[in-house]
Amino acid sequence: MPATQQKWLTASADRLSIVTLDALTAVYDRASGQTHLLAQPLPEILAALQSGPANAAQIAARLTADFDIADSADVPARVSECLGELLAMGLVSMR
Amino acid sequence: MMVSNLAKTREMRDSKARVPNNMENPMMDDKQLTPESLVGDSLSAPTPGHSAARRRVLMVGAAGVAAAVTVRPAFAQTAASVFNCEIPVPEPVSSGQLIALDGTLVPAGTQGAFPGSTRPFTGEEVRAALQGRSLPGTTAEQGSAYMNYIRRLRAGQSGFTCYASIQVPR
Amino acid sequence: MNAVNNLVAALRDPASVAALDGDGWSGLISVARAEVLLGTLAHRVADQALPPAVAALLNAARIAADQAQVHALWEAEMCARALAPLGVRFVLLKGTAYAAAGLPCAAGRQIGDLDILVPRDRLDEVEAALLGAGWEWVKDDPYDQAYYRQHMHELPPLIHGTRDRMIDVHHTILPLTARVAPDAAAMLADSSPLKGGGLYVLSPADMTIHCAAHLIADGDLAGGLRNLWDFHCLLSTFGDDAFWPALKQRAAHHQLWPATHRAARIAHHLFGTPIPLGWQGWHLSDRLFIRRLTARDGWGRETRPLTRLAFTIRAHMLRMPPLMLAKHLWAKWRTR
Amino acid sequence: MSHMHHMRVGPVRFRVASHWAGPIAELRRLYADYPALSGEAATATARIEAARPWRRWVRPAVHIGGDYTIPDALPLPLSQGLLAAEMAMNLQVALGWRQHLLLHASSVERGGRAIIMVGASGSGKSTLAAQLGEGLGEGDWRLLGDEFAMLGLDDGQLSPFPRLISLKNEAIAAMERLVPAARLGPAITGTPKGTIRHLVPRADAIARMDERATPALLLFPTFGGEPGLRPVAPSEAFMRLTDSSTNYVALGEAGFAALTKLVRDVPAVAIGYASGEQGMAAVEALWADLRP
Repeated sequence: MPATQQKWLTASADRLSIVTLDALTAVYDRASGQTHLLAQPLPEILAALQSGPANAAQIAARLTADFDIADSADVPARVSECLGELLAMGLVSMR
Repeated sequence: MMVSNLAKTREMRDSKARVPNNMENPMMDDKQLTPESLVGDSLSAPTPGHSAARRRVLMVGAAGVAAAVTVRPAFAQTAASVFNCEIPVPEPVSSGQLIALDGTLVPAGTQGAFPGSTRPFTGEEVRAALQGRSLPGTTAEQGSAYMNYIRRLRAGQSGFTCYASIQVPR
Repeated sequence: MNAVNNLVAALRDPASVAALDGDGWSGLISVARAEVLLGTLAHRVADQALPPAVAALLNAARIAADQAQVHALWEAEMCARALAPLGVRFVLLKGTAYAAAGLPCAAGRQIGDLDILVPRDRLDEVEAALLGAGWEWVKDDPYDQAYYRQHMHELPPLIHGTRDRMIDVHHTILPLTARVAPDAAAMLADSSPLKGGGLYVLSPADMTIHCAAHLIADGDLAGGLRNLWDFHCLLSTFGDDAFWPALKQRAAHHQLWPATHRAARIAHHLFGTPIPLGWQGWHLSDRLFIRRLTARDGWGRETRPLTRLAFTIRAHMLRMPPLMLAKHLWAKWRTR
Repeated sequence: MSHMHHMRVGPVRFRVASHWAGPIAELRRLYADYPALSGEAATATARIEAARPWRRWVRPAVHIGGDYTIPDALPLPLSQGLLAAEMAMNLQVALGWRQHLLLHASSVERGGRAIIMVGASGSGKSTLAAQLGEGLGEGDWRLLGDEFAMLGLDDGQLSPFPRLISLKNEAIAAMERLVPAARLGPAITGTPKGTIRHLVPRADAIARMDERATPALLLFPTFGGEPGLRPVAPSEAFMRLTDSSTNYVALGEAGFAALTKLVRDVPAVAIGYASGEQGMAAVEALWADLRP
């Protein structure tokens, strides 16, 4: 698990083509040529990073400001975990 | 039958049209994420019913649950059947015999031969093995005996159709 | 003219395709596919007047080749991220290097595996980092593993578990058993970074020499037309008054001047590659190489079985001394 | 090579060559009504040749090849030469075609709008399309294709690709009673998929092979499955279609754009059915229910 104070940044918006299908979002990454299907909260995390690099706690704060989180007490921990998944796909990187 | 099914379709289609962006996150109790687990449950997931709320609801999901799947190349014409079919090694009628390194069936007690696999291999495992990976749960020599057995399959033997269907390169 | 000669002519002089009729095009397309040069051909003749069905086919081939390069470059990027913590310099080789450096020979070129060169004394760390980042052995067979480690110029091939792409990690550019021993350390030392990232490519001379070594001094020349086209493009891109003597000197240092010189003569002959006057001329055996490189019929099938067999035997002899070869073939035969 | 036939099927211009006269003669008979290339270039070359040189004469074994080849494929006996030729042609399209998004699907058209049927082999999609294309249903359907649906990358239109239909096992007898022998290939027994008999599509499918259609319904049929209907979410349809496409990844963003548009624009339904009649009735009912 990456350190919690680690800052994350996402791919620039023009690198990704994002199509909301239903509960899932299809993302085409022009840099990797890969297609990903993302469930909540991954598209929301990518969107939250558009306003600038942030660590997991800051991302959690941005999400909590925009949404009612319905199912988790420890949002930063879950966000960290999701960032790991996005990192493996190359959709976010660590600074 | 048709009438009731059609009614059901209409109802489902309408409900699909109503599905809001805050549709509940797919529930998965398995770390392994498959297209089916990702989307199958989402169909039956109940729609949260708080229309009065202005703020959107976000489900971040439980710890350890994967939330993404990446599309991989699927080259087989019969892509779907590849993932479903199975190849027993050896076929049930030959159980009790051993498999020699060259894939032939030999009597029990033969030196250097291996007992059959306790479970059939899936088309996907065999396809991966054809590309050079090892068959799961086998040693190198055992795996190569099993693969030689599979290569020798002929029409009519169990597993042949499956083997034939994965004969398309990725 | 036969189909493979049509392919050579089309690459050399794109306007030559104006003379092709339907059958000529059918053969050209099949041969270009067989030699994995369809994307290259598509880029090369993009500005020519083409029959509509051919234009549509080649247009799609161009887009697909460009997309394949996106995948190849992404794999290089993923490798860079996996190796970043080591701080080791790794150098891209072959197709991925051409594409990353934006060289003309990359246009439409098919790229298969990711080939990288790393310092031999960092090989274990690189191996561990890749295995830790999702790559897996393609062959677990202990003989193959031992064989690669003792005699080859690369690790046994690795494949990424979820991206299904192979990587070849080289520590030099020819097998350790080969008769010539290029100076891999000098190649690494003279490699240069590409702008915008931690990716390195070989110096122009070393890149050219490696291409010639890959074509002439290693392997049986199967698919060699594509390597020769790479070589032609590299010479056409880098060739100037300062480059030629530097190339010759550097090739001699790597014990690869004969291979480089031969590749230059053949490229000059087939593709009209500009090379210094003093390098031109003709060796009797060059003819055999050309016969091997053009051994295809209008259906894309391999022809000239005896020539091909001769080059297969030659490839084995280049790679290892006879006794060792016999042992190797025996070991492979037993585990067949 | 000594024997050869060429023909156009939709956008694909084939040339097929063989060492043997037999399979080519069968192709020539079955593809007689398809346009010849008449001096045009072939864009796909299929070859069916001897697996080893002596296998031309001794226990003849047919290797499936062409521009794209399967290295590890089992050769077929010469008695299955027509099947080998058809497989070789399919292989060229599956691995070489880049001008459309290819879906392993059958498709039918009515009034300019099309149903795309996707499923594993054995799902009955092929038989269902063949039955509709033969006019056995209520409506006047035209067969677009049995093996591949070709989706336009720019406009999302479906290009017909009316190859021979390969009828399998139980589907054969039913069709033999309905169509003249001239439209049927030889019964090929002992293949990996049982007995196969090829059917030439109805004349309208061939004559109108350049008339494209707009996708209107995505259908995921399961023959012998629990009878009934289940709407399929766009994301599930998307995943299943990428899984049944041989060139989705190779096409990059153009494929992504075409496929996301398809699953967003077109409703998708999974159906289970126990008989051909039930399947066709389900299709007709769904079709009637679609608002144009």
